[in-house]
Amino acid sequence: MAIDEGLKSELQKQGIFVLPFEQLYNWGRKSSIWPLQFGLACCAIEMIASAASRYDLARFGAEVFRATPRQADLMIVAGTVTKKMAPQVVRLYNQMPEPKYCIAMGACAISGGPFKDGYNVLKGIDRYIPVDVHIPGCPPRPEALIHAIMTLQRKIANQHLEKGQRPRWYDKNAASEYAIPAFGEHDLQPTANREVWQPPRDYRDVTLEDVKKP
Amino acid sequence: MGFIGKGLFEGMVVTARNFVGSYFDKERLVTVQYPEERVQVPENSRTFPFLVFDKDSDPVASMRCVACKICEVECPPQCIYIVMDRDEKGKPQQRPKVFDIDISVCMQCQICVEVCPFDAIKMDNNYEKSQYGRFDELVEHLPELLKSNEFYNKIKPTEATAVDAKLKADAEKKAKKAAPAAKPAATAAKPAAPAAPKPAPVAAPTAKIAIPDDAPFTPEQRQWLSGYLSTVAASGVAPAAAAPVAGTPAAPATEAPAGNWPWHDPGLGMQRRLDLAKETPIADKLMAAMAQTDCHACGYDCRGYADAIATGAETDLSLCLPGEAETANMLKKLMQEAGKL
Amino acid sequence: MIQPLTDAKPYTLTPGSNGVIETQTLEVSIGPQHPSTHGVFRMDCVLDGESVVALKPVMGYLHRNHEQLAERMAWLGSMPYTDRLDYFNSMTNNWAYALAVEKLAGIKVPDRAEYIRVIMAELTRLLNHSCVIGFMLQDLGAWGTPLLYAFRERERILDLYEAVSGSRMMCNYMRFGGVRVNLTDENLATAKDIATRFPRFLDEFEKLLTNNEVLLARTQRVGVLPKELAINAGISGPMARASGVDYDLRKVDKYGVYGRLEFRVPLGDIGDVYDRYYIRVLEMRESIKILQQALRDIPQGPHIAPEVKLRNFKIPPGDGYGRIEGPKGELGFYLVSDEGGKQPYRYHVRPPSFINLTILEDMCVGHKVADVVVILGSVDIVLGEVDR
Amino acid sequence: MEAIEKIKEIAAQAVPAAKIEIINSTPAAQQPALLVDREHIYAVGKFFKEDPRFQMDFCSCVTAVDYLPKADKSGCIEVVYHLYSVAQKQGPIVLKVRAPRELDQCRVPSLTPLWRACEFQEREAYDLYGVKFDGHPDLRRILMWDEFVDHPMRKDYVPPPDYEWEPTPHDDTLQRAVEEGGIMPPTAREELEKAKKK
Repeated sequence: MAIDEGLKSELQKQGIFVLPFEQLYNWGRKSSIWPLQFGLACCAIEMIASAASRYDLARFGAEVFRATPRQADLMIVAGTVTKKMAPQVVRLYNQMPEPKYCIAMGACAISGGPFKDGYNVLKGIDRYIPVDVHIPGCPPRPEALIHAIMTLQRKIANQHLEKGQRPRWYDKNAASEYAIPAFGEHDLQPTANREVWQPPRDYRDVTLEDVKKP
Repeated sequence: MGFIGKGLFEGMVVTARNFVGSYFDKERLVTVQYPEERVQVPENSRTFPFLVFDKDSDPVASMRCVACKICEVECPPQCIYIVMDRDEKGKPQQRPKVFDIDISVCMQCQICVEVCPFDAIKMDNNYEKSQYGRFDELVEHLPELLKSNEFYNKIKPTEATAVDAKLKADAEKKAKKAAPAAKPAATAAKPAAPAAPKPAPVAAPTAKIAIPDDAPFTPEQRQWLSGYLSTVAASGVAPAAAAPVAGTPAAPATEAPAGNWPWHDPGLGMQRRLDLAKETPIADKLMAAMAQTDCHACGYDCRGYADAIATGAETDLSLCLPGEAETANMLKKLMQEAGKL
Repeated sequence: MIQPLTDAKPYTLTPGSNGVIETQTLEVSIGPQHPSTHGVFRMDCVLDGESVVALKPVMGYLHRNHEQLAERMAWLGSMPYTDRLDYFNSMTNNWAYALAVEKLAGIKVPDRAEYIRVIMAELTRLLNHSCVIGFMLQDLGAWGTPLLYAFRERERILDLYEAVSGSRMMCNYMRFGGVRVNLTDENLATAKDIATRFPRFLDEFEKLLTNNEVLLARTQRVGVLPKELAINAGISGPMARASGVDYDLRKVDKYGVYGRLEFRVPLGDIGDVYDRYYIRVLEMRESIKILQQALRDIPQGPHIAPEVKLRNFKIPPGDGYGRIEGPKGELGFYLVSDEGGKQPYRYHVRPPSFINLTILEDMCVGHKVADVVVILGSVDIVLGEVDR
Repeated sequence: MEAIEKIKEIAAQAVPAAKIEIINSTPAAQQPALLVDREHIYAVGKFFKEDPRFQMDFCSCVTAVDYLPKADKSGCIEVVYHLYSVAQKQGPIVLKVRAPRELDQCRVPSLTPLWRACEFQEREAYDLYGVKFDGHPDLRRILMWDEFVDHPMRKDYVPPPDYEWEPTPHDDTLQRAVEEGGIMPPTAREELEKAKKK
C-alpha cells in the first residue's frame, strides 16, 4: 500500500501528514533510544561530554542514561573490554529487553584497539554480542558518537514490520541472550561465541591496481 | 552568617541565573547544534592518517610514499600494513602496492606522521566514520587513503604550506647539488651507453617515442623527455645523436648528489647497482646494496649507514627497511666476502 | 566468583542475650557496572542494616596491560599509551613519563618547553579538579548540575588542547626533551583568556556548593582520614593534603620550573570529604596563580631539545624513578633499561589513585552505605590508572 | 641526604647481620639502590623508617622486576621499594631484595606491616610476578581474576592462543596465528599454510 509521493507532499503542505504505520512506529522508536549508563574507559568520558551541555545528546532523544539495563535500549560499549569485564558486559546485554542495540565506541571496543595485544584485553566485544554500529577513533569525538547514533537511527528507520523482513527479535523463539563466557585458568572459556563472531574474508587484496581504476 | 538554607538559596540563584542567562548570554549558550552546525575544528586536529599525492592527473605516480615502512615499524598499535610494489622482474618500484590502515585499531597518535621523512602520510580531520560493519568498512586501503595535496592544503593550510616550501627547497637543493656533477657524470655515463635506452628509430613524426620502463627517470623527467624526444623526432633532426646526449646521461646526473655515486638511484635494480659499484671500495658496494631512498629508517642516510657498517660502528645489518630481506642478505654476503663477518 | 567476606549469621527476630534484636549481615556488591563507581570498579560491602561493616575493593576490570605492552615497544611508542592511563589528565601523564625518561637519559629541557609544560599541567589540574567535584556531587545526588558546569569549562580547556596538540583528550603532546609543537601567540592568548575567566567560574561554582547545607550535612565528618595513616598508606595529592600532610612534589622536588613560581600549598585539618572537596577548590585557585605567572614569564626559544632523536632513541642500562605531582597525586614511572636500551626492560607506573584506594575500607567502615559512594567520589579515582 | 656509601654504612651498623650491597642506577638518574638480603629487608626497612636521621615514613613505589637467567648470571625476581621522607622532605632511598624465579621459592618478607602503602602494590607484584610476601595480611590476586593461574608479567609468560584475524597482521603475528589455530578467514589460512610448506 504505497501512497503517492505527490499527494503526500501536497497534503503535508496543508499540515496533514500521511505515513505508513511502520514509519510512525520506527520514528517513535528511533527518537527515544535510551542508552545504558555504563562506561568502561576513556571513551566513556567523551560519552559524558556528548551528553553534557555542549553537544547535548538530548536533541536526539538519547540523553536518558538508565542506570539499569532493564530500562535501556542501547548499550554503548565505551572503552576497553577486558577479559575480566567481558562476562559482565555480556550479562548486562542479556538483561536488556528487546529490541536492543549495541554501539561499539572506540577502537578498544571494536577490536581491542591499541591494547589488542594485551593478555587481559578482549579483541572486540563482537566476539560475544552482535554490534550494530562501530565508531572508530581513540577516543571518537562527541560528534562522532552523535553521528553513530544518527547512523543507528537510520538503521532503525529502515526496519520493516512485514513478515519475512522483520528483525530478529520479532520472532518469539529467537535468541535474545548470549552465552556468558566463564573465567578459565588461562583465558575466558570459550574465547569467542562462534554463533556471533565469524571470521571475515581476507582483506589483503586491495592493491595499487584499484587506485588506477576509474 | 545568615539564615538556615542560605547556601541552598544561593545555589538556586546561581542555577536560575544560568537558566535565564542561557537565553541572552552567548557565554552560557554553549550547545552546538550538530549536525546542522559544527565546531570549527582547529587546524592541528587529527583523526586518521591519509597518504598525500601531488598531481590529480596521476595519483599513483605522484604518490609521495616510497614504501620505506618506517611508519609500519614505528606504529605503536601496529595497524599499518605495507607491501612494496615490484615489477615483473621483482624490482622495487619505490611505492606501495598495498597500503592498509586498520582504523578500528588506530589510536590517532600521529607517530606515523612524525617519523615519515617524505611528508607522505598526514592526519585527516574527518571524524564521521561510523559504520555498520567492522572489517569491510573500517579497513582503509590505497584508494581511500590517497588524497591530493590540494586537500591537504585545504584542511591544514599552515602546515601544508610549510611542507610544500620544505619539499620545494629540498628539490632545489638536490638539483643544485646535481648540477656541478652533471658534466663528469655525463662523460662517465657514456661507456654505460649500451645499457641506456636505444633511441627510437626515425619513424613517422607522430610516433610515440618509447622510453623503457626501467629507465631511471622521475615522472617529470619522463614527461619532459618524451616531449623533447617527440619534438626532436617531429623536427626531423636525427635523434640517434641527440637522444643519448640530451636524455640518458642527464638522468643519473640529476639523481646523483655531490658524491657522484652512479648507483645512488632508487630506480635501478639491485644487480645493476652492484654492477655500477663493482670496482669500488667495500663501503660503496655496501651502499649500492641499500634501497637508495635516503629514508633514514636505519638512523642514517644510505651513505652513512654504509660507512657505519664498513667501519664497524653499526653491527645490525637488517636496518634497511625499504630494501627488505634482499638488502639484508646482500649486506651479509658482501661483508662475508670482505671477510669482515 | 564472589567470595563471602563474613560468615552469614542466622536471621532471627528473637531478642538476643542482651535484649538486642540480632540481624543478619548482608553482602552487597557495588559495581563493576554502577553509576557512581567512576568506571568499572567494584566494592564488596558487608552491611549491617545500612552501616558498613567491611568493604573490600575489587579491581582489575580495566587492567589492559599497559606495562607489558610498553615493554614491547620503543621508548617513544609508550607516550601515546600514557595518555590513556588517567584519561582526564593526559598532559600530566605525558610529563611524568617524559620526566622519567629525561632523568634516565640525562636530557636537559629548554626553558620554554618547561614553561609550556607547566601551563599545560596547571590547565589539566583545573580541568581534573572541576570535573572531580562535578562527579562527586553527582554521587551525592546533585544529578547533573555541577557536572554540567564543570564540563562546560572543561570544553574550553579541551579546545585549547586540541588547537595545540591535535586531540581533545589523548594529547600525546610531550616529547623527550620538550614538547611536540610550539605554542603560538594565539594559543597563549587563549590560555590567558582561560586563566582570567576561570576564577569567575570558580566563584559561581563555590556559591553553588561550598555553603550548601545539603553538601555540608553529607560531607562533613564523613570518611575522615587521619594524618598518620595518610602518610603511612602512601596517600598523595589533594587527598593527603586534605588530611594536613604538607607534601607537594612541586614544592619538594621543584621539578620543571616550579622552583621559580610562587604559590601556596593549601592544607586541610580534618581530612573528611568536605576538606577534600575544598582543598581542590583552593588548589584550583593556586593553579590559576601559577598559570598567570607562567604565562607572564614564558621565554622565547626552542620548544624541544634539538639533540634528542625521535627514532632509535636509546638509554644506557640502569634504572630510575621519576615522579611529578599529578592532579590526583604522585604519579611516578619506574623504568629499567637493559643492554640494548631501545625499549624499556621494565616499565612500571606508580598510579596515585590506585594507592589512594588502599585506605578506602578504613574510611568507609562505620558509615552508611550511601556515604560509601561519596567517599569513593572524594578519593578521585580513574580506573585507567588504577588498573593500568 | 648523605651519599649512598654513608647510608649503607649507617644501615650496616644498625643491622649488623644484614648483607647490603650498592647497585648503581643509570648514571644520569643518580638513584643508587641498596640490595638487602631477604632475611634482613624487614629490619633494614624498619631502621630507615624509625631512625631520626632518615624518617622514611612514605613508601612511594613498590614493584617487581623479572630478570631472566643469562649466560653469565642466574635469573631472579627483584622487588624494589622507593622510600621517601615526608617529615624531612628527602629521598629517595631505594631498597631492593631478590628472590629466585622458581614459583615455590619466590618469597620475600612483606613490608606492609611497616607501610600500609605496600598492601596493594605487593598484591599486584604477587598477581603479576608470583612473588609471595610473607606476613602480608591479605595476599590475593588484585588485577586478574581469582581463577587465573599464571603470572603474566613474567618475561617467560606465554599468552593464551586467542589470535583473531587482523587486517594488518605482520608476518610473525601470522606465523604465530597459524601455529595456534586462531580465528581467521579460510583463504588466509590456506595461503599461510601453503607458504609454510614452501
